[in-house]
Amino acid sequence: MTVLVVSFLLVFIPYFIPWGPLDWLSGKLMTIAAVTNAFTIVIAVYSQFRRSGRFIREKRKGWVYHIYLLAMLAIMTLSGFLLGQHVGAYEWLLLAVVTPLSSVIYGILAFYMASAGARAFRARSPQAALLLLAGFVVLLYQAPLTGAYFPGIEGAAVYLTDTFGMSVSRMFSISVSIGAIVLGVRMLTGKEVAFLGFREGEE
Amino acid sequence: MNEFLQFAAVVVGIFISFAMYTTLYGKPNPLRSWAEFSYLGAATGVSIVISLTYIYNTAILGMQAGDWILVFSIIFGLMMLFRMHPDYSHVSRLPLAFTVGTGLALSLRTQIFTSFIIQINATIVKLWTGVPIEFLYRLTIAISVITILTFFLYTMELSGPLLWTSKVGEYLMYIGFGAIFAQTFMGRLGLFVGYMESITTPTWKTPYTLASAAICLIAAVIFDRTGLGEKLSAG
Amino acid sequence: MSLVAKICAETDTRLIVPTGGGSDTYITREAAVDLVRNAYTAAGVPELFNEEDMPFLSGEQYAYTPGYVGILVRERPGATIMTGSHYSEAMNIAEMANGVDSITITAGCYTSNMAALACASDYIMLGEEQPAAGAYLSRDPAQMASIRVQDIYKFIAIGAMLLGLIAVNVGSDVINRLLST
Amino acid sequence: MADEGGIYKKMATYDKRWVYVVLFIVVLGPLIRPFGMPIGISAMTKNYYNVLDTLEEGDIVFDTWNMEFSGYMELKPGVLATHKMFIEKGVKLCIAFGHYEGVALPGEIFKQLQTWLDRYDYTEGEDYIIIGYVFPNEAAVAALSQDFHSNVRVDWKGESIEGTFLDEIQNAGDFDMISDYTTGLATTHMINHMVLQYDIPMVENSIGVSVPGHLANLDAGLLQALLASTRGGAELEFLISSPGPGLKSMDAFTLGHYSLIIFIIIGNIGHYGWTRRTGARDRTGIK
Repeated sequence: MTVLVVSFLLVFIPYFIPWGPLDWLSGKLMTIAAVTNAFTIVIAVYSQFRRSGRFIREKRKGWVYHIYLLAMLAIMTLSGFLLGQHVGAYEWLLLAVVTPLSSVIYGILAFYMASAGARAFRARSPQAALLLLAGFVVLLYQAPLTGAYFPGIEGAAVYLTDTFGMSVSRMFSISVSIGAIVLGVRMLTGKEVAFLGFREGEE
Repeated sequence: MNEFLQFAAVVVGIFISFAMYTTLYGKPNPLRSWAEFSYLGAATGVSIVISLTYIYNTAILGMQAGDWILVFSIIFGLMMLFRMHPDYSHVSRLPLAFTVGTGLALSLRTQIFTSFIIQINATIVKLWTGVPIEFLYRLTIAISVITILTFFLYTMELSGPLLWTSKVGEYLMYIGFGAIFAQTFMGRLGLFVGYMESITTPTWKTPYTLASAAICLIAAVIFDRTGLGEKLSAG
Repeated sequence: MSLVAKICAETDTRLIVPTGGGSDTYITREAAVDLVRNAYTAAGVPELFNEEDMPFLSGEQYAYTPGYVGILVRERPGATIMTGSHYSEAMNIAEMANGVDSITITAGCYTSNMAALACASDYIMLGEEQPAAGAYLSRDPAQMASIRVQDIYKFIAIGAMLLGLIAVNVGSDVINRLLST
Repeated sequence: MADEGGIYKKMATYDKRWVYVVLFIVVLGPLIRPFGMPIGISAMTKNYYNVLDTLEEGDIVFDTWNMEFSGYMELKPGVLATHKMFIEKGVKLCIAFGHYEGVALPGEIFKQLQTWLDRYDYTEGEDYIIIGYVFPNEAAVAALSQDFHSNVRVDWKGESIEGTFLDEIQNAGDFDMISDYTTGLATTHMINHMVLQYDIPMVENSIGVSVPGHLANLDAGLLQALLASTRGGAELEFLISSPGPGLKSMDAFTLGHYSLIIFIIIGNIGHYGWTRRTGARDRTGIK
């Protein structure tokens, strides 16, 4: 807890009371924290190895895929370090596997959004009717063709997004920041120790 | 990379994409598992290479340039790794407390301004500027932010004007949600359209795209009907 | 989550808690395991607690998601309850849960995510409703106090906006200047 | 009646995979055979164009690619059109990635911009420098903002950045503008640690999902301009008279929206004809 509070103060105070040496120290602490955090990737890879290892040892369903996964991981890592990031298997797999699948995994969300929208946008209550109405107008406007033939729709849609939509975001921004401040204070006063990996009551 | 390898990367990329799209069929199949595990392996590989390169460029090169204090970043980072061993995970508490402390300071020292004070300040504006449409916008924002905020009061008894404002807030929030849902759909659709555009341009890619789509769809149906999908997939 | 674990322990209902999805989860996972184990112990059935049903899928968002979806497709749970902070992957999980006819209760954690999840889920906890519900159900005084403090801050924000709007519209920008300093 | 009820029931409870099939067809079709629908230009995009237009030759822009490769697929039109403006104006770019997939972007983006790079003799090292993946977390953003050279010593290929135009940069305040393309990674941290602290103008090319949040920042003056998703990118292509992937996508984009609207109408007919009558519950969290 002491380390947490001291590191907090050393980075927090210089922001409000600028003083050369303290600024320098807080800057270095930020870089140290950034690099320290970056090490968690090793834990990520370790946990992946452990999970796949268990599948392979116990010959669980799909264990062959886990051997394939580890082989893929090894090829990427080794070729990335030994041959460099701009040549060889690393670059090829980046273009043939990572970039297309990254696009597909997020792109699939368009389908889920469509099916969820088609299911939810039904005027079954005043709230749902308002959701439907606003969503309907903005969806119509976002289809470029509508705006080209009915320019008037831009005014209505932009009014909905830039006032009601923006207000919801602003409200949540205010409310989330309050939550973050309260959580921060709870952490600094040792009330939120589990998050740090400590057991209740431990220092 | 020579031309053939580039061509192969495009063709394999298109096929593996549709293998992943078979997720939408809703039943397990080996094509999807193959795509999924390819991504997990390759993406994790990329992330470790890039992250360790970042550590090298920032900490090691920094120390080589005489910035010796950065040695703590390596020490703390290595201590952090003890989290992997249950018996020694307590060693990781020091760097953890340090990173959480600095993280808290960084977010608290700025978030209170950008997400709280500045947002409140931006709501406090002169409503009438002589332009009717501006008046409508500013009034709507002011009423919406305030009433929606009252809807999210939990420990105060919502009675009298508070009950009224929270009800209005709830309705206004649903109008906002409708607009936001549409914008979110626009984004996801844009991504899907963008990717489809990239695998149909230039036009020589189109046959490979259509063929991959057909093969993967037929395979997904066959795997489902024959029950092989369940058996051969990772589950 | 501890209430859900308690109810599952008391009714001998199988509880699967997939963890992961972000770099913080390497840390929070331990807390989650403790929480569920304690709930089973408190219910007097520690032997029913099975850590195998709390798989750590991955710290990477989109390595966690397919794992979660895989569990939904294989196990076809009666109910899917998503707590904590889920991001874009929440829609994959919610729609897939809906697809396997699982009652879906979610908690949105950012605005766009909330609007979409509200449509996709059977029930949703919006924004701060999640910690508020946790505090209310657990009756933990510390959690109740923090929700109370948040309400006070919100009330101050509302007051500042109302006063500011009145002031600025009668020609005084004192509140704006006060907030700008 | 039974048949009628049957139709209404079908409209209320159809297999959602039909939505997926239709979406695939209406998107893929127009991309293979575009039919060039007209497009309207929004005030938001005009403002984005005007803000970028204030840049002058030699200005240094912190060009942050805060996106996974998937994000680039959505923002591609805006990314390419914005960079065409930068290259044409002779603006110098310091390019950073906010995600490890960023390493795949320069090859793809500069291949698309090749003719512009050649036309204006715009070269790496002289006019733009790629500093690579430098934003793994908030602390990294804050540290880089406060002391640039202590945190960035080499470019993404490992070559020293000493003796380049980046010598002028001591902290984030020395940039003339931040041009961010975001899926929501380090953007909030940049607003908190760069815009708030050093008061640099920041423009945002945002995926649709993050647009509502950024509208609040735009209204609060934390952002100078916002370009929304693929649609905004297509409008910018139109404004700089350089048609690209955005305008080509607009047919599919339009039909994609219309197909969802049609499914919503079908759902509502089904709701009133069947769900409401039978008292069945629609499976959604909307009250």
